[in-house]
Amino acid sequence: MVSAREIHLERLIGCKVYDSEHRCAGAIEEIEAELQDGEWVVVKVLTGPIGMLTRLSSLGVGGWLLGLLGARKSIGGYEIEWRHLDLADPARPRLTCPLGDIG
Amino acid sequence: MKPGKLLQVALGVLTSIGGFLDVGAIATAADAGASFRFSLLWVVLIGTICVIFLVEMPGRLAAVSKHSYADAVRERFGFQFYIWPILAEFVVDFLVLGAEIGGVCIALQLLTGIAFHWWAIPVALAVWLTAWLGTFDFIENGVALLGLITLAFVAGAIVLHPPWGEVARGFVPAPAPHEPAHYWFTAVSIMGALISPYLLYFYSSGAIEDGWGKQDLTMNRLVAGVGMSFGSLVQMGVLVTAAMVLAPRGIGVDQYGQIALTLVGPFGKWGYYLFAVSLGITCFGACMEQALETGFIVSQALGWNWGQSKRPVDATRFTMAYTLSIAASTVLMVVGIDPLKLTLFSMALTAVMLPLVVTPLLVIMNDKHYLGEHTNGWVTNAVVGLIIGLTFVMAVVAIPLEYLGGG
Amino acid sequence: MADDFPDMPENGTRLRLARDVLDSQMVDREHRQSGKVDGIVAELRDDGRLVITAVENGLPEAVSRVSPRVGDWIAALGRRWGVRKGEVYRIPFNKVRRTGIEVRIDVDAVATPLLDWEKWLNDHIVRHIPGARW
Amino acid sequence: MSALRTLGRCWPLPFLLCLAACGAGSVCKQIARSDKTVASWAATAAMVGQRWAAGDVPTSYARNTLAKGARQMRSEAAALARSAGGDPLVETTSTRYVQLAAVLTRMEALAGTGNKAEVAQLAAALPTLERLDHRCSARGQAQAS
Repeated sequence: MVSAREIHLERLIGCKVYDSEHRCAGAIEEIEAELQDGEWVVVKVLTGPIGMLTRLSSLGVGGWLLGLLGARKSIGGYEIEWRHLDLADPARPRLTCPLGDIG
Repeated sequence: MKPGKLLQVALGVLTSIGGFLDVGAIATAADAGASFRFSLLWVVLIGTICVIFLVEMPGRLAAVSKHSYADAVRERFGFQFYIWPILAEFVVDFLVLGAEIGGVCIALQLLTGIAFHWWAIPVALAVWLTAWLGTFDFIENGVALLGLITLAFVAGAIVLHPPWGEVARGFVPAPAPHEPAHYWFTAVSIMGALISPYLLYFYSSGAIEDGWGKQDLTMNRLVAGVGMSFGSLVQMGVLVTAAMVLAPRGIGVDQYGQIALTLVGPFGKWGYYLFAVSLGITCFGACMEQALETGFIVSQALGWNWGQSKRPVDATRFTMAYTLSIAASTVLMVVGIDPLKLTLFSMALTAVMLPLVVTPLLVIMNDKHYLGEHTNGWVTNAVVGLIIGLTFVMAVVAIPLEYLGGG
Repeated sequence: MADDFPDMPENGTRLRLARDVLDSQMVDREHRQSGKVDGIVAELRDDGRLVITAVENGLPEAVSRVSPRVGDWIAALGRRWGVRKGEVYRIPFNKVRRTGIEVRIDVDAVATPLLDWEKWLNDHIVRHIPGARW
Repeated sequence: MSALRTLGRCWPLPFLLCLAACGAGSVCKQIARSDKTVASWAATAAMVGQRWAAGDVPTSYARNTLAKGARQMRSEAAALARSAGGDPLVETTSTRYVQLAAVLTRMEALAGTGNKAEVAQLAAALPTLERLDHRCSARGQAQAS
């Protein structure tokens, strides 16, 4: 029985995140929680390659491999703070601000 | 190294030799020798080098983290990814276990003259009973030590006095002397038989069954390196005897009965029975491994308690998994499907799914959460990268080659 | 054992859910293998915080991550013939005491549906076959 | 024995037909493939026959293998006739396969009665036929590839 505002985090993984101008920030690959007064609260999601490599805990090998494949600037993907995320519809997570502001 | 440990290494090496061959290795090596004499020996060599790495790494993973390869792939890549290699592995296990049961049935047909499909159910019951009552040690060591009889192929190859110069040249990679499609299909089948996914799943589970720890890493390396190298000598023996007995007469390998002639050549009457017993024991050992492997991968994928060293009542889901697997595969033989055709088809299918199984190795073997400071060095990583590349090539060419050169 | 249930980490500690919780192997108080973490449930509170409330184990949940339709189909099958009636079992997140490649849960798995299939197979099939307790 | 003698005397016929017809590449390729299988089974029968007569392999194995060989030859003949019927070369080749199969069936029957001498004799005659097939299929292959 799913209560009113219950969200299955395992189904969030793999969902693509779009901003208000329908630009894609990549698929959610990792979700980070923080302990606050005895409760674990979601504080950040990681998308794209950085998320995937974090989840596979192979930032070392992965970063090296992606460097080989020409990922010049950064590995790719975004670290999105919880406050920028809108989960009104958990199947289609949205950004509450343009992608540029995430940086 | 302490005497106890030395004995364990010796046992490990012997069981690697005894357990090296299976129905796929025999069929592909005999076909290679019969069709191309010694010129595919280099494929067995490369395959063996890959096997050494693909056995050492899962053994190390399990010894350090107490998690098997199947565990680690699900834990790291998630269920959405892992569902595909496990479904593919189920299909391949179903076919290969059927072929292995067929191998035992053929051996019994050779010994008794009774048609092989009549033996399917008795063989299946014997396999199930051994798994039900036997511990992992008994199965792994007992059956594999009996497998030492397969050294008859090495003896046969020596007795036939092959032209050692030509044999040596066979270890140098060379293009196809004739029939390129069949040559490369046979090469892919040999690799498919050697680098089979069950190695990763079975050896990591076996290391946990044997209770290996960090102190066993050297033994793991020795057993993998020395054991597999000697083990491949047996497969090379099959290839050389086929090259010496079948090739000159133009006998191709369309049926296991023809492979029996490879030992009848050098040893006459004894050779015939040596072949039948070798085939029977080798395939029986491989049946055990394939059946248990099905139990391992489903239990580890879903997180059940598992273990062949546990009594059936202590791991009922694991036990039922391998029981159903044996029952399902036996149907293939009861309906009389030709074991050799089934073998070659499952080898080609294995080649197609290999990348899905081997690729996660590069991530997991560099994950400190599992291996601490025992992660891969850059040499091993380079070799794994090469193996992954090889498996992708094999996956792409296996089916077209089967169509062009396999039939 | 002492390291089984380390005392609660301090505030501000970070936890990577996909790497260190989801799909990890669950082990109960008695070190029994108790299934994998197939799902993580969170609740969106009125103050806007998304709080983790439980982990879940159940084949329908795992499969629905691949295909919701097949997941529902397995759940329906389970309701009709399954020992766990197709239900996904939830373990409150405060009972999760250790994360990583192994998740320690402060429960006794035998008293939960986690081992229902294990018990059912034993009672109805395995126990009756000779040699099951060699 | 008469079947062997007639085959032996008119061996040039298939050889010449093969040369003439090798322009039709695919037929020759099919014949080459069938020849390879039939040659393999003929060679198997030869070795099994000789080894059975020498007591190296049990009767059940010899009979099973000879029977399987005969079946394979007949199925090659049928497959060839089905795929390229009407072509004179194909007719001759599949007839030759059927005759070879008859030799194997005869050897199997003789093995059943324990007649080692005659099985050994038939087995010894087989390789000459088998080599003939090789020359034709080898020429066919050289033409085709």
